[in-house]
Amino acid sequence: MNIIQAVNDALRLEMRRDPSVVVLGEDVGKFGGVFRASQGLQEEFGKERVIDTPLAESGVIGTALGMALYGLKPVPEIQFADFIFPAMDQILSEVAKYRYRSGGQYACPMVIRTPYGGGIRGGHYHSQSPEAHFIHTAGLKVVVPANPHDAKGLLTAAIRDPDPVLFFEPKRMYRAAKGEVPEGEVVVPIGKARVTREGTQVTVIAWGAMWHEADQAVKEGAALGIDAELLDLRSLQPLDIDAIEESVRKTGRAVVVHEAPRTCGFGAEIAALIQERCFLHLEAPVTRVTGFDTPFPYTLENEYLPRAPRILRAIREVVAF
Amino acid sequence: MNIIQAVNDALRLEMRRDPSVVVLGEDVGKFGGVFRASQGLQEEFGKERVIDTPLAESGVIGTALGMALYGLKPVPEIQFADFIFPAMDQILSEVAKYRYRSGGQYACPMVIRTPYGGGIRGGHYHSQSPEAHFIHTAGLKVVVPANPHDAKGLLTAAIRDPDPVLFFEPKRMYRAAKGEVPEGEVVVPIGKARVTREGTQVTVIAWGAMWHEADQAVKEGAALGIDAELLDLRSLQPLDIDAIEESVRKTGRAVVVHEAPRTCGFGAEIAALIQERCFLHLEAPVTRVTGFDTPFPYTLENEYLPRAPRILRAIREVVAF
Amino acid sequence: MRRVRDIEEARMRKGNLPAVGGGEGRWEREFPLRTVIADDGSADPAAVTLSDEEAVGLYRWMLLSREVDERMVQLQRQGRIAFYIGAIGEEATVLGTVAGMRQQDWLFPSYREHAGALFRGMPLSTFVCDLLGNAGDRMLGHQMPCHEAWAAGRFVSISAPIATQVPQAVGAAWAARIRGDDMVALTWFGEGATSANDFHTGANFAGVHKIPVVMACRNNGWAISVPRELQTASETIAQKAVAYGIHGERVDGNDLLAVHAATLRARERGAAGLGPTLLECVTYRVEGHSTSDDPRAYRSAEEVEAWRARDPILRMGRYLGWKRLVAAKDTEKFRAEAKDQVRRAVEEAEAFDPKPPVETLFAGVYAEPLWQQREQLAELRAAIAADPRTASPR
Amino acid sequence: MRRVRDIEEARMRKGNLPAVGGGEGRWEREFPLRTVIADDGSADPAAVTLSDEEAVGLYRWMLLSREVDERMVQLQRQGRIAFYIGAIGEEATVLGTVAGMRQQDWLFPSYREHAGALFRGMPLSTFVCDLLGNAGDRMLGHQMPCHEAWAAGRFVSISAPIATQVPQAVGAAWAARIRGDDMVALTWFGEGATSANDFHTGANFAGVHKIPVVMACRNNGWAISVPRELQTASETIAQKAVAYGIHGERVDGNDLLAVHAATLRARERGAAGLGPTLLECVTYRVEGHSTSDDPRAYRSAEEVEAWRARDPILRMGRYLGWKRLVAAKDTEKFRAEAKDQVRRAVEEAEAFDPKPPVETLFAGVYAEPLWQQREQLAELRAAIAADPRTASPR
Ligand SMILES: Cc1ncc(C[n+]2csc(CCOP(=O)(O)OP(=O)(O)O)c2C)c(N)n1
Ligand SMILES: Cc1ncc(C[n+]2csc(CCOP(=O)(O)OP(=O)(O)O)c2C)c(N)n1
Ligand SMILES: [Mg+2]
Ligand SMILES: [Mg+2]
Repeated sequence: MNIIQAVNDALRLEMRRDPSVVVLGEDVGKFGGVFRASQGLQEEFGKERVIDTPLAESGVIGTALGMALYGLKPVPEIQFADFIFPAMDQILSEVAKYRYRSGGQYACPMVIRTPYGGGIRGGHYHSQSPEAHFIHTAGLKVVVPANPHDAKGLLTAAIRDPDPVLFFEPKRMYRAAKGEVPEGEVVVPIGKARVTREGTQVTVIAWGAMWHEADQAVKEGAALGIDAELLDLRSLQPLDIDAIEESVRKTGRAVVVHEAPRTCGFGAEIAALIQERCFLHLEAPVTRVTGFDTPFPYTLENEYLPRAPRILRAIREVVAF
Repeated sequence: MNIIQAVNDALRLEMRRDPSVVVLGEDVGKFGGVFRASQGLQEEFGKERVIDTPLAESGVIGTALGMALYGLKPVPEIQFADFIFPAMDQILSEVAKYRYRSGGQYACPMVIRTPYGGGIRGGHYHSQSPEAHFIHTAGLKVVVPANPHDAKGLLTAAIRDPDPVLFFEPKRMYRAAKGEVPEGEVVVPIGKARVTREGTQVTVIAWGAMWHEADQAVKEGAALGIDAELLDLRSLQPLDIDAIEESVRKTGRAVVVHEAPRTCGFGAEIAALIQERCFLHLEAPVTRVTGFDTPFPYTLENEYLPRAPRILRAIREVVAF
Repeated sequence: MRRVRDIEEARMRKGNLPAVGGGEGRWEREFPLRTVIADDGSADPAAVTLSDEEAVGLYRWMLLSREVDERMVQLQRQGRIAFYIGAIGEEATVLGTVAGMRQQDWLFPSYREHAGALFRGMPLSTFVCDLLGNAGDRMLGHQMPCHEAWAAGRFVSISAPIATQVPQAVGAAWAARIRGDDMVALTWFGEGATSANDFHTGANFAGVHKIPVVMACRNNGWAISVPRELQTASETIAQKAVAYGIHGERVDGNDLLAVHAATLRARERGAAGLGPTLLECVTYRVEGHSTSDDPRAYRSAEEVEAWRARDPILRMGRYLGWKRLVAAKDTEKFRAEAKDQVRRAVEEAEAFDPKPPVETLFAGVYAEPLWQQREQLAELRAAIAADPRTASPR
Repeated sequence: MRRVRDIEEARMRKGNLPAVGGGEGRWEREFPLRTVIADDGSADPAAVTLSDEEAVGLYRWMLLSREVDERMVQLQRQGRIAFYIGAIGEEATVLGTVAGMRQQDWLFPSYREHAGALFRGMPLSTFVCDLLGNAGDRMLGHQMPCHEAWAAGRFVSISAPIATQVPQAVGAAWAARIRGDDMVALTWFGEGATSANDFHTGANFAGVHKIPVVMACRNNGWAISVPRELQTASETIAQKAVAYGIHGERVDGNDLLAVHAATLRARERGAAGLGPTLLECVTYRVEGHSTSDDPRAYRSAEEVEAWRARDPILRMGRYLGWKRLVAAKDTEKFRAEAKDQVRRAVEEAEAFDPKPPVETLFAGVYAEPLWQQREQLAELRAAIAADPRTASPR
């Protein structure tokens, strides 16, 4: 099963299990979504639960919010993460703050699914990774699966979560990442990182599509005799700070990888946290391997993305520090 | 002169100097803005250069962008920084990327002025500090004055800048911060921090309204025998990294202060940079004193804001580390 | 240049009075301003949708609303609350609409419809606690004054960003339809809000999917300092319905009976599966935008005075007089009772601690606090313990 | 439920054909579909706004546009370009509008109006370089294919987010008026874009301030897989003008003469200070949304075939035949010439290096790079030097 199938599977199972789950967005209905994540759902659940909306992300999220208040569990899709900005006011000012501002009288849990990231020759409007905006906004959770199993399990958990969740799907891996996924219910709890390789010399922290690059770099590093530990964060908010601290206390070194531009990206937060909490254990600066501080480019996207060679380079520098 | 007068003065002088400067936004015309920053400008420059727009921030920024393409220098006002989110798509997807995406064929310099920050009993829709979103977006500059002199000088520089600038005005200090400001042209170059107190034991980094809190904390610290250096960043993007490095190399310690929530705030970036670039000089973790990870509250805003007592506490802890 | 001048001249000519009984323009004729109460207080019985008892009841609600607004502005002047924004002059619009809905219907307010929350059972003292942001505040001191929520009355949470409630109302009504419930949502917004993104998407989504929602626009002539003519070039707000293929109506917003009847019609259309209604209620913001505003800086006293003469409470009083249901001395009595009610509510509310406890600062960010909120609460408690100034103004 | 079914039935009944000569609905009558070229190719000379020479010239432009689109789709299938999005079936709308504007007028495209860029002088090979994102790309490889800009022709930068160009066009036209220039902006967008925030704010701002802008909606029936009936409940797109107090017109978008005449009128109104025009051009997206799309998943072959029969190029050909200006063999010749032109352009474009130099990655983020961009360029150069895989696909 690949990631897109896993997403489809999770949606289908949750919709069967819970009649309050509805899917809405541009092209999600009859067409099943431009990436086909909701394929077949309208046939099975009808047009009132799998809704083709007009072209307005603010409307998609705004109506989803109203549905959530009334007790449905909406799973709106934003066609590309790059197109989430027209909905920023509804997400940051409304969805994130509804429970807080009403003193807990209301809540609007929903799962905003959206494909993110580069490597598909999409240029800067089909490749961005805007997670930092949402991590910076208290009241939202932010989840990014790297493989089909986690895509299914985390999406299921997100749909059952009492808080609004931004669910970023690594579109480059939609069909490229394949793996065994159990039939039936799979739940991966939100907030737990996954140690995908144990090691002693350096902690590499990644998520989503970049976990695959980091994995390759770590393997190449192993061939060079570097014993790295690799974490797939899976959930960026809540962050599994215990897993990070435990690992860095052991290794004394950390490399953080993400696609978004470096400045004020989530890597900055992770670096800040590590040096705050593991200061006396650090033997080298926490190092960021990230997208550059430019809009996402078209032709030179391989150069732009923090792929295995650059990650490996950083690992070697940090270990040699 | 106070900050609001300084802003008004800079606008007026630049409008006199350069006929392409126009001001637009909600209530900015006849009324002169809800904080009166544009008071008297419509009388002097007429309704085609000081424009009351309909109620739509996306429209304000979108039309400003078109004006900029055609060669005007628009200075749109967003009434409160909290209301900038309906314009996020125009700012992040369009304004920030126009030069880049057209291969330099077009540019859309403009100055987006907006009052930010808490301490005025405004609750979470009249108190936020959303600077991190814009610092994270390559293509934008971000400037925050702390006093009337810099408000005038930086706004003047921003209006003459070839890039789009977000100009965040500390509304709590609009009338509270007073100071001598020369008549006539004042230009404070963007990108230079100001060392407002020299010291040897710890570097305190702040901007805008929080500079005043930091200043108080540093003074109280001095009375306790702590010799702190205080930086007013003034420009967050471009960041005066040289000034920060130089200071932290000397003091070996840093405290960063901002109003925005901690997680993924600009303090994270500064902490990440300092530990990356001054690792071997650091004698304590870079410490953040910030707003908490909640929406901005109403009643308990004094508790929420990183005011002098909390800053002083952090300074003492860092120095004692 | 020319254009702006034209607008101002037109404005001066018309003094922003709604053209009662049909104006000059085509769209004013297509969307005629509907009234029920004539100037002399008479009304065609066939057009009246309220029983005598209901009419008197709503008159008393209008008086209470006015009393609350006036008293709260006083409290603000005295420094006892920090901010207030009310509905003086717009009582018929607010109460006529809410009274036209059924108990099960959800309400999506902007920020002037406090009478709607009270009408739906929010205790007045609880409302005052919200204004004080004190330990009795149902919002836990999280929001500024006048941003209340009252879930028991299906009155959702007020927020400041303009028009965000419109698609939310559509979503709730849509959810109700999916559930098979007889629920029509009512949402209020100003004419300024019709320029905002969310008015557009809300109306459009509701139109396509025939969502049962009453979109009530309080066209009160001003958006802070911006006159209606600088807000949109459309002759009426109601005609904006045309863009969305939905039903539009224009009603005299100072005529409670007209507003009520129009709301009933709109609710019925929604419940019958005929989709949303854009209901323009033409009224006027007689006072400043809020206690932070000084309207003398941007509009003439004459304009305001002309509208004061059209006070919706006087209008309703004339109707009740014509019907011999209420005499002048009854009104005096009602007013005195309202005053008393408000006085008691303020007293009750002010008895609470002025601040909610410090842990409320972190309550409700998430269903359960994350480690950040837990750590930060501990951090704050320690800081306050070390230096009490942490929790007090300078 | 019922509603969605109704829509589908209506759709099947009408097959998404515009009701030529006025449909059943009220708004279709109020905004009649204007045509100039009759089915037999004849036209009322009084309604024709193009000289014979211009008419033939634009016919050739349409043929070139079609040839470019067809050839680029081929190149995409061959893997020589990564993506393409064209205007097959919409040539009369694109070229009729751009030809109706003056040289000094600015163009604010969505993403199908490449013929507009070419018409304004962008060399075809430069356009192909943009598709290739190579060293000859005027956009420095920064944008994906079909997101060109051509400043020399006042054709601004295409972006993907829907409708953002609408208020931008309004701003530019506003700036021109402030400067005292005779410039009317033209902006294109799809009918799907009318649901977006920025259509709303653009139209509203332009209405209030009477900005000289032509808002040309290519109503091509579909927004990717979403049919026009699920986009908005309004009968026509033109009627949306009513909401903004602006002028609206509806024209057969497959009739180049009708589109051209309407554009001239709209430009004139703008220049005369009468404000914006919303010009609905009823046309059809005959092919998939883009090379990434497979429309068979969501629409019927019959619907598409009905529209193929209404091809705007055939239509214009019939007019030119009726006028005896162009015979079948002329068309063949024009087509061959266009083919040749495209072939040469592709050749020229493919001669450039496939990648722009690495420093272009950082060019144009700011007027001058900040220290971050300078450092990151150095970092990247060093990384490539150390491991060339840094700059190549896996
Ligand atoms: C998005 C946003 N922009 C600006 C504001 C500031 N603001 C508050 S009320 C208001 C005017 C609203 O006018 P209208 O919609 O007519 O409602 P009224 O106050 O007249 O009832 C403005 C501009 C805001 N609250 N939200
Ligand atoms: C803000 C935003 N949301 C979604 C998309 C994805 N998208 C690209 S084109 C399109 C449909 C546009 O339809 P329409 O406006 O009718 O134009 P057409 O393609 O038919 O010419 C969509 C949804 C986008 N580009 N931008
Ligand atoms: Mg108003
Ligand atoms: Mg379309």
